[in-house]
Amino acid sequence: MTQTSHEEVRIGVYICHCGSNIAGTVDVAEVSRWAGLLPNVVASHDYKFMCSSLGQELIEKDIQENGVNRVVVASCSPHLHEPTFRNACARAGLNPYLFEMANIREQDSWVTVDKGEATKKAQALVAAAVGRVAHQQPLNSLFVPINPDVLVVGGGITGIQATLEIANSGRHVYLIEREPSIGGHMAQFDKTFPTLDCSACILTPKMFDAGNHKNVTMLTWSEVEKVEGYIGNFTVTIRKKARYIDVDLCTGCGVCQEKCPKKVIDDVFEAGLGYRKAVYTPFPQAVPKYPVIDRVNCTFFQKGTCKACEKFCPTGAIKFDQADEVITVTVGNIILATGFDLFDARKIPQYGYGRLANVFTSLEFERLTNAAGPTGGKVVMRDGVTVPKTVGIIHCVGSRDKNYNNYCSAICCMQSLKFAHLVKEKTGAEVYQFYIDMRTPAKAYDEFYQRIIHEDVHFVRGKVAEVTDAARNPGEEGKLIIQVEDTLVGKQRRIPVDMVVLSAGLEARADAKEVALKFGISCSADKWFIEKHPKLDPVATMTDGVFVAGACQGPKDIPASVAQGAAAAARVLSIIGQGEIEIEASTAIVDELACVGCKECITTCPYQAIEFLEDKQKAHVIEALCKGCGTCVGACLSKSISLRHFTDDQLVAEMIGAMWTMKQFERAELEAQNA
Amino acid sequence: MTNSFPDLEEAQVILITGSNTTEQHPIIATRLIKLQDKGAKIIVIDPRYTQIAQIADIYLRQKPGTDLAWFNGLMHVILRDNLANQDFIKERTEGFEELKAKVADYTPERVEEITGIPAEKLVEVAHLYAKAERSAIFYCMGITQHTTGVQHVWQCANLAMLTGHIGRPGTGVNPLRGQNNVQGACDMGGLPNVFPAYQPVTKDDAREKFQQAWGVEKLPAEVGMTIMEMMHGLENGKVKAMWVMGENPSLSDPDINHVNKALQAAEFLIVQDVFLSETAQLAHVVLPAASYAEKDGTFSNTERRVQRVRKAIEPLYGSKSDMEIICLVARKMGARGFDFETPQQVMAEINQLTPSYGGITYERLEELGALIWPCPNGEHPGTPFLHKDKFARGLGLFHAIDHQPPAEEPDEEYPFILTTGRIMFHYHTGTMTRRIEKLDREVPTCVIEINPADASRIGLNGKNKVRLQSRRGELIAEAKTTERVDPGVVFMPFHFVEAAANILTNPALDPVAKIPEYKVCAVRVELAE
Amino acid sequence: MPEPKIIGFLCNWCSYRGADTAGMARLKYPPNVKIVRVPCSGRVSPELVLRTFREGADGVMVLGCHIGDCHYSTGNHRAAKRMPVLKKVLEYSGIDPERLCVNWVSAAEGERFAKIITDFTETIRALPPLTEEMTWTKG
Amino acid sequence: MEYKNVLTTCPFCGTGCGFFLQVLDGKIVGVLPDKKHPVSQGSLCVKGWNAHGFIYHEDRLKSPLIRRNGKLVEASWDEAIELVATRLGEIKAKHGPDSIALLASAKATNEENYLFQKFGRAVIGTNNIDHCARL
Amino acid sequence: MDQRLEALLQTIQKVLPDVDGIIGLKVNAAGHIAPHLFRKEAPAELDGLAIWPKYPTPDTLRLIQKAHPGAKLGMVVRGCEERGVVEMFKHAQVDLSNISLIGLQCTREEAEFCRCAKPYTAHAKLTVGEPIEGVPDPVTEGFLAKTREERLEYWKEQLVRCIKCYGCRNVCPQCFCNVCALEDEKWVGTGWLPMPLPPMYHLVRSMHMTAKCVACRECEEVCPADIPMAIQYRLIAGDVKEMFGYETGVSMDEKPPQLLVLAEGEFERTGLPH
Repeated sequence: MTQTSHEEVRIGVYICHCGSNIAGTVDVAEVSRWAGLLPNVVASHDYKFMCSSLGQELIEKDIQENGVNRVVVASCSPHLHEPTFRNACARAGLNPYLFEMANIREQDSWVTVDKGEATKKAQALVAAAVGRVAHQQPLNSLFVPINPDVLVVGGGITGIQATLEIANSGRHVYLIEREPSIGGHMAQFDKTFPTLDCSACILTPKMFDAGNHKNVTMLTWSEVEKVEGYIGNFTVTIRKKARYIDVDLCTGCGVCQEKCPKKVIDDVFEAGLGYRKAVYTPFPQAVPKYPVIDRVNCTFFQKGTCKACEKFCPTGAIKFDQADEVITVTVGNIILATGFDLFDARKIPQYGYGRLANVFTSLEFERLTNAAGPTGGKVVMRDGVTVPKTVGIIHCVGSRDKNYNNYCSAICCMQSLKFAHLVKEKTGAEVYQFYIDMRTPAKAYDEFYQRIIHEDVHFVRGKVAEVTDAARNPGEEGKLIIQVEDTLVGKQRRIPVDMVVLSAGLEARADAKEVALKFGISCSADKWFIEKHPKLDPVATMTDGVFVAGACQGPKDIPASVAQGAAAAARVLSIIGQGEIEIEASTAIVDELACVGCKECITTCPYQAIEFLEDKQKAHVIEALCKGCGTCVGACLSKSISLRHFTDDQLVAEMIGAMWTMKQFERAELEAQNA
Repeated sequence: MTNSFPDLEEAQVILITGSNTTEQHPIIATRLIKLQDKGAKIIVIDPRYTQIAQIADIYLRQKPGTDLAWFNGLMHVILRDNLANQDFIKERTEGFEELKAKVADYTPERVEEITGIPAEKLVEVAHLYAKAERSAIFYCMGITQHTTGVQHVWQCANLAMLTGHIGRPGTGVNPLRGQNNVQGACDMGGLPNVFPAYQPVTKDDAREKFQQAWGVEKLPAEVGMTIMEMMHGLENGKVKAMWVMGENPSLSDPDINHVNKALQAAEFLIVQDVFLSETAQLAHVVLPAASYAEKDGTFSNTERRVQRVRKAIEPLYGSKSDMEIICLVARKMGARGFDFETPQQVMAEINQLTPSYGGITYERLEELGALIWPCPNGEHPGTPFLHKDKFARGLGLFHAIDHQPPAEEPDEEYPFILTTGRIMFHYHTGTMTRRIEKLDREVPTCVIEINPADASRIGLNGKNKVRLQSRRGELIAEAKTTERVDPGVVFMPFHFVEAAANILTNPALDPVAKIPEYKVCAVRVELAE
Repeated sequence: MPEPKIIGFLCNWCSYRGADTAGMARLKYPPNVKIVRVPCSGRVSPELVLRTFREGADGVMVLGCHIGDCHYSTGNHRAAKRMPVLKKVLEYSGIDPERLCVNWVSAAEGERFAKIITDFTETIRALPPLTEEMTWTKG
Repeated sequence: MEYKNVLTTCPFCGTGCGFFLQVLDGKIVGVLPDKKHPVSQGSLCVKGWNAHGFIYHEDRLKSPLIRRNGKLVEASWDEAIELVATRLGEIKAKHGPDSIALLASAKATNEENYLFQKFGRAVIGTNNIDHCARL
Repeated sequence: MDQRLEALLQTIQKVLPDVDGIIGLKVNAAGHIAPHLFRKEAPAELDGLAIWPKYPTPDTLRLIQKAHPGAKLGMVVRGCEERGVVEMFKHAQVDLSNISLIGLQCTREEAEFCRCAKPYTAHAKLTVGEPIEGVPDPVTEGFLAKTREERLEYWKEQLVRCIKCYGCRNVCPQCFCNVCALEDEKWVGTGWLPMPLPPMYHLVRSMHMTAKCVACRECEEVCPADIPMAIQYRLIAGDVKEMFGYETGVSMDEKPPQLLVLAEGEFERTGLPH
């Protein structure tokens, strides 16, 4: 790699004491002295706290007054202070990419016992950084203009929140939802913990706002097919599935649903407990108000006759010949709020769901207690009439269980407590809570827990082994028996109940991986979308311009989801506000003279960031798409593609610096032994 | 070479000396190495521990310039231990008694003192070479480029004759010719003393034959000048004009400061070459020549194998083949006998006048691929090995030779011995190979070799620059430390104009062959910065 | 016996942070491994590993994110495909494939990191120095 | 569209390896070793493999050069040949044939070397002919 | 004339009218054989048609196509050459849309010379000769029986002879890079013989042959030092097949596995720790 400028390399090296964090183990003065002898090093200092303003000034002064044009700071992890020192360099007029850091705290002084060894390791790491920095090149960031329109994927509460935040600020939002209506899981709930607000009462106005906002284009019954482009510049292809309803003519009067002769078990919204028609809106408050025709169940589509809906529709809005429509929209940012799936309780056969009639899932229970639900809010057993006298609520079903999901689903404790309260309130039944640990860490949550304790609910700490209807004594006849080890008393217990509610955990959407691939982001092993940083950047992803919010990123309750929706909106608005955005400077670049056009880099790039220039028969990196992972470099046999700031020269020089030092010490030791 | 590759496959012992074979004659080297798989033993005697030395079964390292001594030592042991081939000596040679007397003094111990070769190793080699049924000697410039170069060659012959390892397949004395057609240039009379096929210019019948054939009244009868004499001639005014065809003495000759002065003194210097070589830059007329790929002709390799060169493309950039240029000039000067259209016609004339090439016609080459001379007529199959039943002069003559030191030995002022040579990736003065990207990338510039002990003594740390000085000049080059050379010895390739080894080399000549002592001169080595 | 010289190529997002995590937890491990930070284990070309051996390293580590956790989505998949082949090449060349350690460490796995480093240093300690093995037998 | 292979002999040392020059549309595009060659037996060294590498080099002399006022300047072949013939004739006439020396070439063909020494001996009338066999 | 040669000639004459030329082998001079483009307009050239020794003709195709992208060509291919062409196609180095492959099935003798496991073509529509079964590769099998230490010794014995001619790379039809990593001082030290250990040239080359080597053995044939480097390429090909289910030259559209994400079960087969 040719050096762009032929100016002499003059390196300044700064060894940080970090109080005694480093200096207590590493002989910093010796490292500094020794570094001063390395090739191209013109200044070498050690200082108490390099990250302090005085420490930074040391660097700035050397750059400005002593002609230092490469800087090495040996201190803590670059993840902590690389930006700090890069800024210091920039302030002094040095390109920040001419800076390199040696990590002699986290990776040396804190982990090495022997002081002599720690000093030697520090020397090797400094020599490595010195070797590397000599090969570093100034980099300038690329700026791309931001298309102010935004795509929000998922019309649950998170997506609605994000949509409204952005739309209210005057930016246009495309809100896309694959079900016929927005609302998501929250629309299915009756009450929300810990305040026991009516879910519909707080959600419906927001749905309405989103659906009728002048800055929102709502695309329900639609799915994203393809995403191309990069931050500021995405082109999204969307399939609007045929509703078989002309929405321009439909008034949402509901006559079609009334007249439709075909009843279908509604296992989406009603969790299988209720019915809908073949033409339907999922629930009365649906937004938009237009129904869809369920082609699979529609008699006309299946048998060619019926058309009852068409006959009765007062506006002639039924259109059996409607086809899917594929549209493209261009947006600058994308928020994914695709939510979660409920753990399928059938996977734990010993809990009996699907086999034992009166074992319910949490979602089924939500529908049971919902006044708009199939039982009108009555808590009854599967026969639809019997009110249970005892109810067992089992926590952590499919969560905190190494056989299924290791993680805690975050909402089940509170949800189960809510259920207990509702059962008590509606039936007065005995309620047992079977829990592993009670986790109620948010505002007013523990208070709710305390309240439920005082509502005479039985708490049994222990993982339920089995739910069975095999009675061992007459008292158990006709009951569901919950077999559990009560770890508080250290005893096996069998508790007969009438009804069992399984507080099923949350899981990533079944198609999360495909969706991630579509949007160029990653999934963790349990398929939750990965945020850029779990603490400091929780809604961004590694793909600039693509954000995640709500339960698609990990189990979350409503307040957290709403907060994330708003947070993602804020991030997006901040980007839009910048007008243009700086993208990763460490991107790959193709040496066209060397490139032989074999397309291996194109195949291997995880971001489709490399295109093939047909006219030149060469590969070409779309810088705005490149994330700087360097996978292409690892694949290119002719080394025609390189990654800026992680070039082969730089990495080899770094490695040689460390190896050279180790070999020097080894030789010195050998000579000392021989002498 | 007395022998050719196919028959050399039968060798059981291969003694290589003064040849960095893997780098200078890579394909010969690998052919020899492959014989190891069939059980052959390779012995290498060389001051540098080269790749072939590393591969060898036995490697002996002598001090540069002490070859006469170890040859005598080998022969001493062979005679002492009754390993000589007495029948061969009796029937085929003369001068044996003098030789015997001479080598009597060269006990292995004494040889060890002179050469540094351990006595027991010398004995081992002597036994191995002598006892094998078929042993072959290979040598190259490491043997010849000395003031005692001819004597070295005689020593090779002595050794081969003493043991009868000559005149049969798998034996012989096999010089490896450095350049692609150095054999042919000699065969064709590109020498001051002979016509083609080594017919002496001093012999009346030879001159008459050529006078008649070429249609000239009188051909000169005195031996002409050698290169070094020409250079002196230019300097002292005896030579006024010089025509250089595809050579680059400005870089290849010893003491080039002196050579360049001489060339600059020329009244008229003509250079024809493919590129503007260092010599061409001094010329009065430069004639662009076609490359090997742009012309037809023949090359004779080191085995005396005559092979075709074929035109793949027309001459580029308006260049002309050397043949066409010579003919144009000759015709312009009014000469007859230069009306050739094709090299094939020239070869027909060569067939007539050059007995050893008598049967080497283009028709036969096309049919057979190649012919090894001597090939006197159109039916002759060629001669894969020489000296089968008798030597050219009849009986083989032993030469009794004492060890003599090189012309210039290290002293306090110039404490190192400089030895020069080639490397794998370049050819001669680099005129062509340094313009081949892939070769240039491999070795872009001159790197000298120095022993680590010497390197640390002069304060060399890693790959620094060193200054080399001899009595004739100085230069700066990169240095690499390696055990390949002994302490006190530095090696340097001569391909590179920016650090031209021949600034330093000694123009002292072998009195017979007039070959300069490239392989030994005294230099000083110090840090350049 | 000289101490093993080891270079570790660690991905910036998981394993390098895992090393930081080990540091923050003050876990102790041998100092032999010197870390070179790379953006992703997928960036590590076989040539880079081999050059490190050429430079005299007795062992080379390539540590990345766990499969499925790659911050570049699937960069580490490429490492998981290239590196086993490289281990085979080493094996067929007579170089102990144990000298190349390929493993996965998340940002949270300080302990795992320290254990991998300790174990690998011990593995290499049990082998002769590579430079000793890498000398020509002839001559 | 034409692709052929021309068998020739390597110009880079005395071994005499054989190889094919690959000629595509009248241009040399590469070297292929000759698997049936008695010397090289299908192998080549690095120089042989790259023996075509200098042929199209931009440094190739593009026309005869004549030194005028101390500088080498381009000239026509006619001019150059005329000058060489005239000057050699003059010098021979003035200083005798032995004032002219010729360096033949270990890199040129047999035919060319033969002609060159013939020129020296028959046309100039001198035995001052040598080449760098010794170098 | 040899029967097979006669049959090949007839097949070529059948194809020739429909193409611009046919790539095959020809006696060029003095009985020496090399690749050649037989042109429709010069049918007499076919008198010199030859079939052995083989040459890396996939590279000939690449050279000709680079200069004449649209040319309609026929090409005589053995099994290995066909695999070579297929792999080059996958790496966008040749375009097969205008190419008619004429498969030449190898004889037992030829297959044994190459220690070839697949001495037959699989894609060519026209074929000459009867396909035979693959033959064992005793060299590779013998190597596999060695311990690690013996392997190291073995390669040292072999590689000390390497004269860095780059012949194995030059002749390889799968080596088509403009700039070769083997020529980069950064990876392979330059200018020194024997090349220092570890044998970077051969290590890097072995890596680069992953999922590329078509087992034509041209590299071994041109090696002046007779180094049997195909042993490594062949063993690695076996591993790649085992781990990733990939075989060179088999299918036209399967991408080389090392470029792709892990498929089901592949990670387990790599033997890497979890």
